[in-house]
Amino acid sequence: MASTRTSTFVLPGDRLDPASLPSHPTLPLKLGPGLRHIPPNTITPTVAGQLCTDKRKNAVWVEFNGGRYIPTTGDLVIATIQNSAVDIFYASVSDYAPKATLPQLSFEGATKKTRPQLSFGALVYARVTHANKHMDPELECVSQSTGKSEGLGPLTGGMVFDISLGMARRLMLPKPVEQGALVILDELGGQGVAFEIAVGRNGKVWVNSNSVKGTIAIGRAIQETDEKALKIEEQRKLAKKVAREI
Amino acid sequence: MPREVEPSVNERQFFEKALAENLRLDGRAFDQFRDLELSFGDEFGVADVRLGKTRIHTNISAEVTTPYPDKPFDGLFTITTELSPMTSPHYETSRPSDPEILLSRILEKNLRRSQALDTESLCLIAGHKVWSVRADVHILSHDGNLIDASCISVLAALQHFRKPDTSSEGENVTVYTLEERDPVPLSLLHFPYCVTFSFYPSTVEEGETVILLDSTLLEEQLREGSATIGINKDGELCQIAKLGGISVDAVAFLGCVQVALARVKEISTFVIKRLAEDAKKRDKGDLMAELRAENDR
Amino acid sequence: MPLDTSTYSLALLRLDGRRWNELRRLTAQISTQVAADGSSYLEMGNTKVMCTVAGPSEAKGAGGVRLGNDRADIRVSISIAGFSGVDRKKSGRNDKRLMEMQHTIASAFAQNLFTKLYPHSTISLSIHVLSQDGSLLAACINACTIALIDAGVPMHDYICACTAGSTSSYSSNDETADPLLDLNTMEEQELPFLTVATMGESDSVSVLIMETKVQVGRLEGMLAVGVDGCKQVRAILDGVARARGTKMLEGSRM
Amino acid sequence: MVASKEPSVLLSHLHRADGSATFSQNGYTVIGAVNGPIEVPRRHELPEEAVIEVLVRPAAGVGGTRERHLESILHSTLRQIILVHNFPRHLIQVTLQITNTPENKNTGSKVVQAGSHLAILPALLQTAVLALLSASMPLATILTSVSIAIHADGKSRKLITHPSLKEFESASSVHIMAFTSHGEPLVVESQGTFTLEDWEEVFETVKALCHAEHNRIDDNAMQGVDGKGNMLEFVKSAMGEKVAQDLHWHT
Amino acid sequence: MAAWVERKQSLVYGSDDWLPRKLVLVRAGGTCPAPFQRPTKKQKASVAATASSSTRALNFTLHITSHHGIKSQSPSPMASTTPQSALSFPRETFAKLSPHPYLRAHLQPTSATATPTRANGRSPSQFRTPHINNGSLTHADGSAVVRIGDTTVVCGIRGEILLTSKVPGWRADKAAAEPSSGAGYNEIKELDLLVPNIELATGCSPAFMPVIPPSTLAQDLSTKIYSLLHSTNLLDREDLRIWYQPPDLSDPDRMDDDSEDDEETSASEIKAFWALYIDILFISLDGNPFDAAWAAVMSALKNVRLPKAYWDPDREMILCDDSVDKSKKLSLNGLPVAITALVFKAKEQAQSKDKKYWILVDPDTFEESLCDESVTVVVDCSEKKTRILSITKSGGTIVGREEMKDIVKLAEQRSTELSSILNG
Repeated sequence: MASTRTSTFVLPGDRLDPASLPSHPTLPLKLGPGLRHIPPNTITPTVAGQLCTDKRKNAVWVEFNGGRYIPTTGDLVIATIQNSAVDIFYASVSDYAPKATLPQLSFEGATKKTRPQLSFGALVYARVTHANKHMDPELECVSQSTGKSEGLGPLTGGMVFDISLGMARRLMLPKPVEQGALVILDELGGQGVAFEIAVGRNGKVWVNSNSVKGTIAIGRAIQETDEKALKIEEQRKLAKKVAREI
Repeated sequence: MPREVEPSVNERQFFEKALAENLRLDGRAFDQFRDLELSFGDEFGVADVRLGKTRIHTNISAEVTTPYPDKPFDGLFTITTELSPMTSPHYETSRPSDPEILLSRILEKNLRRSQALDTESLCLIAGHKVWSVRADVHILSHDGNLIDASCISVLAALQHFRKPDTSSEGENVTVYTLEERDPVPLSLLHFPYCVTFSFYPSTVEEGETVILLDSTLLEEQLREGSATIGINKDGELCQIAKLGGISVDAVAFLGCVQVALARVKEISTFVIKRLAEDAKKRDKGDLMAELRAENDR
Repeated sequence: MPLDTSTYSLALLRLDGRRWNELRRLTAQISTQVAADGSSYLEMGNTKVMCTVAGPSEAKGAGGVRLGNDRADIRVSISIAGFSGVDRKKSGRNDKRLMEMQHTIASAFAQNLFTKLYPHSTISLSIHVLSQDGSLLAACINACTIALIDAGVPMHDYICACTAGSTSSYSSNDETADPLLDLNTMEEQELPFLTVATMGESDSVSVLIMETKVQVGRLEGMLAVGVDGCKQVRAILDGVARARGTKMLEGSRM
Repeated sequence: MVASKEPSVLLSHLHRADGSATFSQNGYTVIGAVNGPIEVPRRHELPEEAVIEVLVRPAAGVGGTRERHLESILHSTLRQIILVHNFPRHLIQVTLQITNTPENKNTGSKVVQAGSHLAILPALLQTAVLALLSASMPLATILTSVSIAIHADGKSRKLITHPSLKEFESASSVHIMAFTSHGEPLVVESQGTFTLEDWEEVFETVKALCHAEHNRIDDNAMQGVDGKGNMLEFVKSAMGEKVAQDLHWHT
Repeated sequence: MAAWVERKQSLVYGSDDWLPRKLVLVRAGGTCPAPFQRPTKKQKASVAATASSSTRALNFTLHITSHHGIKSQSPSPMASTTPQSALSFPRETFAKLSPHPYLRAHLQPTSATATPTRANGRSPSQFRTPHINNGSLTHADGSAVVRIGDTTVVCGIRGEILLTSKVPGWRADKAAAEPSSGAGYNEIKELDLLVPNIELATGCSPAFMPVIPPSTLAQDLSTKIYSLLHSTNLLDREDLRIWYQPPDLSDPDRMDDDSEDDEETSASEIKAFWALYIDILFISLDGNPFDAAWAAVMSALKNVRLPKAYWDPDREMILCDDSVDKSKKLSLNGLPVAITALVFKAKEQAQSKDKKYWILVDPDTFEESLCDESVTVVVDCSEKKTRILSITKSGGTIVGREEMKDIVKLAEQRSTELSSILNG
């Protein structure tokens, strides 16, 4: 991966060197987060971060951590139910932001008669289906194509922990160990600690295990890895410590 | 404004379960405080307190004004606490919220009514000129237990503050600048700190109460009652505020008072230590400045 | 002008002639206003308050409806009549002391009433202070309790309140100091005192507010006297409520 | 104590705010917090762009007309650099808490300083921008701000960059300017007595301090350039450090 | 509003009168979206897309007919093809519907001979005519009414006496130190002897309802006036001092009848100050409040006559002399004049890179609502060489060195115009 990706530090409004952008003969250039296109042909960053390019996919984006979660189509999030109307729930994806809508029928196997009863404060693991600056975001807890939940739906029991958006992204990487230098979960698993986990891109991680103590320890280990920017070795050490405690 | 975010059902239930197992989410014991940090500003009367992720900044200032006609011998001492959107977006600047009122009331009772600051010593000319001392408490970050942290912050800042020296001749008062005369400390009579207890109904034993000290924001949102005890290290109670909430056995409550007294002794020692460290640093700084000045000559 | 407590040690009588553990005359009436869902009038010595209850009713008004609220919201408003004190003083709407009292009463009853029985609704308590002579908060709490009984809102137990003080001034660690029950304004101004409210006949403290300086050793005695006083108050209020209940039953029998 | 002209900053240190920065320079310390985009009350919302709310809070006392004036300058400035059209019907809150101001020998005991409220403007602007960057708020460009005092007596004339409060108050004219990273002037606040030539000289000086021509993305080696006093370089290095720390895992 | 750009050539002026009286909006092809409103951004994008790609384009054509409203007078080629569906709006409606294109259409005339004119009929660099009336208020020590276009301001100044014994931190030795000695003690500033206050909530404009707390704009303006009064060193502090010379007992003839040389004798002391309360009331507001308010303050300050005040040692108070002869005018340091200009950009969006812009001086409310960037320059041309006293700008990036030069030049012109009225 490293061979196809390069990264440089950018600030908003920097003029990007055209040579630094990937140029693919056939694929259109994909602009990722943190960049904007000013017609006719200026591309400038809008946030401070590392400019990353992927030559193979002909994509360019800015990698950054921090700030508030802004819903993006396709993201998996942990949302809190706030209210319900006739056939939709209103759920909070990020604090103080406008509520997202979650149709009551977009749960696995939900019909008019058998839809889930979710009360105020219930947690759901959901996917963002619509995100648009002019409209409130929309969520679903079922895959439109298969009709299966695919792991989405209400989260019962367990505990949620707040993490940074960057950490959420690392946890969701296809290969967190190689791409994100993140081994804490693998190590915990390797130590024989059993737990369930759901990661929301909105900076929340839900953890459940068979003991309260275990859940707290795992949640705090993830938070510590995030806050203290633990290296791989330190994560291993932490995982061992946590496993011993449990 | 958007309203305050409330904890989810899962958090509520999990917290309850954890309490039943004698666990807190951040791994502390029930009576354990978070790490307390105290630093002072370059200027006199600036104190910055951190209690875990809670952070309070207090700034003391003083000016000469006329006293209230009904209290001609007393200087003025005001404490302002305003929760700004910096703390959380749901705080509006124009309308005081409930926690803000309770916080300012407790500080008021604890520090002003108990005469921690000797207001009579602020009088320059009776009925005409008095010092008006003002404590601006800025809450920078709120992760629970604002009251205890604010109280430490204000008392530390008051101890750190120096007001300009004055002299009076008849009706004339001369306020000296910092260059002319070294400023003088305030006259503080005692140091009442606050300790806040959070109460939760026990799920293990009916009628029993679980008591937590130095609660975080989540713990505060989930608590069913609380009590703040203001006491100085000499065992003088300055105020007690158990404003409703679940009821607590009187004997258990008397136990809380003893815990508070022990804790306040610790806090007092800590603040005094930090003040001494700061004074030492300042002395060194002054010495350096003098040496530099001599070199310049 | 310190209150002359020297005579106390001789005769063991307070300035108004009471003994140390004596309550002032406490009278209460129930269902004083027909229009309200519940109402009461209570006198503790010369402190006189009126309380009316509206609700539980549907929560209405902007800002009042809180999403996902599974229990009744309790709102308290206290208004102090201009003629109630010695000097006429109009307290502002943003008086922090009043707001604190309102918060205290609301928060105490939120735990005592079965609010979960009334989701999405509001119970409003409105208190009018007609005359003040010490123990104001205690009188307000007591008035609320019987007004809520009148309104028929289910509750765990009575919340009864009274004040307790100590004859020692705060600075002296006087071992001979005696605790006092149910203070009037003069005593409140001179002596350290606290307001305590307990649940029913238990020793369980719902409200405890102290705003004056006192040696920590004195607290236990004051609290014991206060809690005992609350039990006396409860007995009186219980009598009032029962008398009213009996009357109602008689009425229904006819 | 002698206030340092060198700026310093602490980023993302308040845990509940979306972005935060503590910036100190010249004896001024300002803590900034940014929240947003969040919900905005209906009556305030704008259909096409985000509402920006700026709040300046003094270290001592309550905010008055001077704070409102500073807020209005900040508001119109931040609106130009935040991509407000990205968040219609949302609110972006910028709270700036002043925690330290240089000691004023004359008004040492005064709560509200009578004048010179403009002296703090560069610190406020800089804090706001750093807090916005910390919040990863989409920006069109960043801005940097510098104050300059001109001391002139008859013939001789002296320009002082980042003047201390004393130099600020005794100057014949003071100039506070802010430029975008493209070298465009965004804010100008000049006061005192001066000529157009004076002003133009200040303009060019500040422009050079706020903007380095060679500031290209590919030019990381700052060879032969005196980065001292260049605010853009300061912001760049501070943010670069933060990003590197945030993305330590990123290869 | 991409359609506007394409159809701008159909903006035609009436032959005899350059001033557009009526605008006719002609829709070519398609149906008009009803109800008619400003298209949202999304709609705009789609309008632009259809306009460029399809023949059934939604084109808005703009006609300006003379006030006789003869539509056939100058039919544009585009409009004449579908004249049956012409929608015509009066000028005011058009201005309200799409204010930005409306103003731009005025500033960007199609014919080469026509000069850019603002919607209010002025050229971009043309100021409104000022009218000033002095001393119309009897109870104020100085007053002025300034009218610039439809913006009218009343300024009244009253002097009140501030006893030094009432000043909390007053020190006699401080006053002796002249401000020239470094960062000196400026008593006018330190003691707040100038107190400007702006009242906008008079019903002067629909934006400010009466009887509400001061709006942000009012606070903003007060601060600007306040800091300008101080930074310009407009007032001589000696004018505001009230001295007392204790009678020299050795020379009984010489009582305090002549205070000319009092300052030299060491025994004299300042007993009190004049504090000037400067109240500025907006009667009507149609843009450019600052320039008008400042002109009013200047004019009122020139009008001030402070009575002679003296310390009466027997009664221990300050007394004022009734006689007008003994009252004194203030000696003002120069005659600063403020001008404000706005930058109107061709593109509505704030972040567009379009370099097309106009600088409009002395803007009215309509123009203020359409512009972000504003520049205020204060100059004093009372002496030979122009002194610039303040330059402030915010809200945009257009005005740089060159543009500022032009604005300063305009300010100098305006200054001569206003000075003659102020001095007259």
